[in-house]
Amino acid sequence: MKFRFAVDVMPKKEISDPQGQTVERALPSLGYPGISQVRVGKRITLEVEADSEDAARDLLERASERVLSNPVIEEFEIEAAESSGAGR
Amino acid sequence: MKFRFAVDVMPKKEISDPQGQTVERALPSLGYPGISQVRVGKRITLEVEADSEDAARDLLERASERVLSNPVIEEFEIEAAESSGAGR
Amino acid sequence: MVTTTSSELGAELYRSLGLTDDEFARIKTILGREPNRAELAMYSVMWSEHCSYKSSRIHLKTLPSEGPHVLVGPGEGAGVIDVDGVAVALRLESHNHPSFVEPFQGAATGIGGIVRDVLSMGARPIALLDPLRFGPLPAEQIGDAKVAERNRVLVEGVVSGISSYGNCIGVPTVGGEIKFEGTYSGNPLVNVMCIGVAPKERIMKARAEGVGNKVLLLGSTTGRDGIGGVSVLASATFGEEAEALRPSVQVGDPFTEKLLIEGCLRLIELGLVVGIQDLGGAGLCCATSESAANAGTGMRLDLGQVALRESGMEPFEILTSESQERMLVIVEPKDLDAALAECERMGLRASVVGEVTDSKRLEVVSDGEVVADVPAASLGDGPVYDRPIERPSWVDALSSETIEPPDDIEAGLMKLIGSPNIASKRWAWEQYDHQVMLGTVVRPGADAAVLRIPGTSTRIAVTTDGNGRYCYLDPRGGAQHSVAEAYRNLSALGAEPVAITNCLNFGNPERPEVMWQFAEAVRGIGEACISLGTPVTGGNVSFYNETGDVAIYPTPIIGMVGVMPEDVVVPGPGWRKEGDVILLLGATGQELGGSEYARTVLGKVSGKLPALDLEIERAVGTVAREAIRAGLCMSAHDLSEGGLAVALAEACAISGLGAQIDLQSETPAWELFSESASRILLSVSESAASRVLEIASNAGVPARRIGVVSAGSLRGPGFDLDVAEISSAFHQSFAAAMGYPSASGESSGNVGYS
Amino acid sequence: MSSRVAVVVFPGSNCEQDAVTAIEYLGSESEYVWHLDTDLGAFDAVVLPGGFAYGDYLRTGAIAAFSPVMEAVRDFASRGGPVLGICNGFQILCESGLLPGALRRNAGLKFRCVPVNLRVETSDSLLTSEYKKGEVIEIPINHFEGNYICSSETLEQLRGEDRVAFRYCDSAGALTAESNPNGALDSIAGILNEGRNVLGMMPHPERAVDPAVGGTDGQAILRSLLKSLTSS
Ligand SMILES: Nc1ncnc2c1ncn2[C@@H]1O[C@H](COP(=O)(O)OP(=O)(O)O)[C@@H](O)[C@H]1O
Ligand SMILES: [Mg+2]
Repeated sequence: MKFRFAVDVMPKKEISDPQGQTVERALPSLGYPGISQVRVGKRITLEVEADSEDAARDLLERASERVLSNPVIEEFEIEAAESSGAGR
Repeated sequence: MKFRFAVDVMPKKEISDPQGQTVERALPSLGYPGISQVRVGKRITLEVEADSEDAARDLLERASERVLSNPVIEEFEIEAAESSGAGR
Repeated sequence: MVTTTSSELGAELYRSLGLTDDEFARIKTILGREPNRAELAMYSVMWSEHCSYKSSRIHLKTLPSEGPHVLVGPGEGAGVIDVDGVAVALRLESHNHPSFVEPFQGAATGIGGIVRDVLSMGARPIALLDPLRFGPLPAEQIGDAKVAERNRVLVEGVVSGISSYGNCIGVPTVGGEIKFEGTYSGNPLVNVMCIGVAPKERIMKARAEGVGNKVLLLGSTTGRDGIGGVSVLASATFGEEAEALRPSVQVGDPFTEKLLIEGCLRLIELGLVVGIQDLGGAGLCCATSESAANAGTGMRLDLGQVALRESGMEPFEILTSESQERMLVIVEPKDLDAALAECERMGLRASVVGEVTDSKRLEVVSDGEVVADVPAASLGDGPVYDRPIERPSWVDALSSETIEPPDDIEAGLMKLIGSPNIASKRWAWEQYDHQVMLGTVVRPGADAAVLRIPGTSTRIAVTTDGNGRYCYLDPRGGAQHSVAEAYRNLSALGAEPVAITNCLNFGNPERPEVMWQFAEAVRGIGEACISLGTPVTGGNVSFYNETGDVAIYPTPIIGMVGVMPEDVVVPGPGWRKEGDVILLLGATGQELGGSEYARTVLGKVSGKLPALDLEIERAVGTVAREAIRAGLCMSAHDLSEGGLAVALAEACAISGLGAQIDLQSETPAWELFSESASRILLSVSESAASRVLEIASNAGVPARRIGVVSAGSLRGPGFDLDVAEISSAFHQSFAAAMGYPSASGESSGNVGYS
Repeated sequence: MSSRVAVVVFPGSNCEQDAVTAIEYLGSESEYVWHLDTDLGAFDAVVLPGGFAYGDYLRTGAIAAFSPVMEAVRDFASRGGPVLGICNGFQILCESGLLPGALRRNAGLKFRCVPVNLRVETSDSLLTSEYKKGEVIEIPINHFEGNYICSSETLEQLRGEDRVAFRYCDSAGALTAESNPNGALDSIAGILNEGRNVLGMMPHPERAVDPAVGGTDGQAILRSLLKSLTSS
């Protein structure tokens, strides 16, 4: 069976995010004031073939830790894809 | 008031995603078989200062359309942040 | 008044900060009281090995640092030499440990740091070089496959990090090295070098002159970066929360770096800058105390004015934070508005964080309270140690081993030319913008890079070299060889070497054996630099490079700069024309100790180093220079790792032409693989050959004809190899070993981190 | 009075000096225009140089496309003035809608700094008039995001209206997969706008002007631009 997921990979809280900071500093002059705490990460959508959703999630958990994210500077979260529409 | 959101920006369905394909090709040899349809996009988390959630969402909608995504190649979706924990 | 309760500063606390009992006693004497937490943090970082050079200082003092070209010697942000009336700044530094923890960001922030060093001299950065050392790649099948895969990921990350940061700030990466040895698996070396230029009269120093002048902090906000070493000081209330907020890794922000470069140079150009200093190790604490001490002034610093990235930061954190992309600039009060306005226009964050005083003290206030008050000079005036030295006995055992050349010359040569150590590093340098600024006359892939110096009719040639294997077998001789190789690389382009900088990568200096290696290597560098006329303009020491308690090979890296008139046509390492005569300058002995052949083919790191006579090295270089400058050479290539065999094969691979070699020797395998020093390979037109031989003989340099350039194959006694075969091994092996089978870097690609 | 070329500088641009140097090498003058300026009235041509405006953060060219100067560039272009976008400049032109399509990450997922062969696809424009159609030239690329993409309708339009200016090719002029350095759609290296006065291209012509540092094949682009000024 196939299960759809999205993996959100974000810079860890304590790690600075120059990209997010730059976007944040630029937005007001582009006409979008009042936006703060901007952080830019990755979103990866995919399908996992497995016998059960638990097995699929388990595999994905390991893949996220080793391949899809860099645990030194990023943290990730796995969502079952139904909760998201983008990129399907 | 401040409202937290996440903007998911993904490559459009009809557009190929070389990064996603490379990840997909690499995964089996790294010990993670059965993962397909990999697509890599961006996730941007942020806070919007506005009088109401609707106003906040409205501003963000416009910023996403014009700045945070490129409509030629990407599509986006806005989530109220409660549905996500990463990167807070 | 600073208040302290002595009870909170037990011996356990200062020891855990790395301070000895004696050092702590000295701090108390300096202050006439107990230091408080912030002060303790300041002394502990400023008196650390990294900032104080306490173990290396007495040795470094012996290096020759004067010469006709030297404008600024050791001790400033970078050395500065005079090139045809323009100031050229140079500096080489390590970022080994951060790159091991996070290769991409570690290497990226390494570039950021070295660029700011050069910027702190008022110079515009114009070139980067990246001497790198890693453990073996999977393709070499030396050692553990898992470790090899981790090595590959490290190379991938470091190269990407340099590419990402260097390209973004618009400074070309024009040279470097990538070498592999087992010793670096647990401790790779990521050294980076930066060259900058400035009008001579605009060279800046880190001096906070002028009582009443304003202290400006430019660039990024200050966060809890790089304060791991003093984190035990976090007060209990903040303790846990702060721990969670303390990043283990710093993320580079090349965009802000670019703004800093343009902003600082603009302020200097407008004449608004009295003094300037980069924020590196020990952050604000170091930059403020050093620039005050250098000028004999004092400084009052208000932490409340420092733009912070996070809330709740304690004074000691703000003072010692090593957040990247920040510079300190001293301006006169009358220029303050102009300076701030210019920063604003350029989009560069700037805040006034203090004022120059006449107190000779660094006074730090926060929320209106004095949180630290120390004599400014005392922070930089740390302890100096003459650490015990002991020559290890294994050195003799290793050097008494003998190495024999191969029976099968072809197999030996193909193995060498296709090994990641020797093969072309194109896969890496194609990821670097090596052209921006339109000054790169000779690009990566030759023996050195050649750059224009705007506003002059002179060019500079730059190279980095280091041979850890040689230094392991004989640190003094190996260090001399490293300087000599750099000298040879520049000579092979027709350049006159004028100065060096260095980065000394060693193990734990508290071990007498490591200290012996260090002292010997410094001695060797000094001797070589005196003989070759290349004074030492500065350097950097990286100790504690160990895996478990095994030190890496002692690895001094030499960055050397040479000069040449712009009308010199650089011949390059590849053959040019069939029928040209191939000449070898220098004598060849039977010397395979420590050689590339011994390591890569035999798996041995042992034997006696090749002899090195520095006077001969200089003479050989002079002959090559003279012949090149007279326009007599079609190609020129120095001999180093892999000896004549590798030099010939490279000349073929680079040009696509072959060679017919006649060594007139009973022992061709020795001739080919021996790594005898002081040799340069030339090809010249038939008509020029006798003149070049005459130049050599006038200089007393042995030189002989060893063959002619031909088409199709590299042929000689015991070998006949297709140039296409040599070429594909040379050009594709490194990319293939990195997991990119086609040389273009275009293939499947690799992902993954661990 | 000699005509003047504006070289627009965004925070993070890094090839602006190279553009000025190359133009000077060809005997003309240019002047920097800061991204906050809104008046291009004094200029006869505009160059958007390469580099990393805003560090390429978020997306290449994304933030720069909203700089105040871009409104002036839009005006300038709509009045028929010649505009050349090189590398990051091309990306900014696409992001701001002055040229169609977008530039994505190279297919090989690596930054590439290499010389490439280009086939000149049209000499019918202010900015390519000094080339012969079909000519093969060598100019370096230097980018991570040069993989051109657009909708199939746009592609039809670009082809139908002769608006593809350069394609990546091999040394004989053939369009092969190996000679496409970044996976660009239809091997597209540079395109023109409808008015044929705005050219965006990934390769760096300013790096192929001075023979001492990279050949001379890029000269004709800058010469076309400079010629369009004196003839208008
Ligand atoms: N990491 C690197 N970055 C940039 N250029 C490199 C790198 N590694 C090698 N090169 C290029 O390849 C050339 C040859 O390298 P190498 O064989 O190590 O030099 P050497 O002539 O000192 O033996 C260098 O001069 C340099 O131009
Ligand atoms: Mg060499």
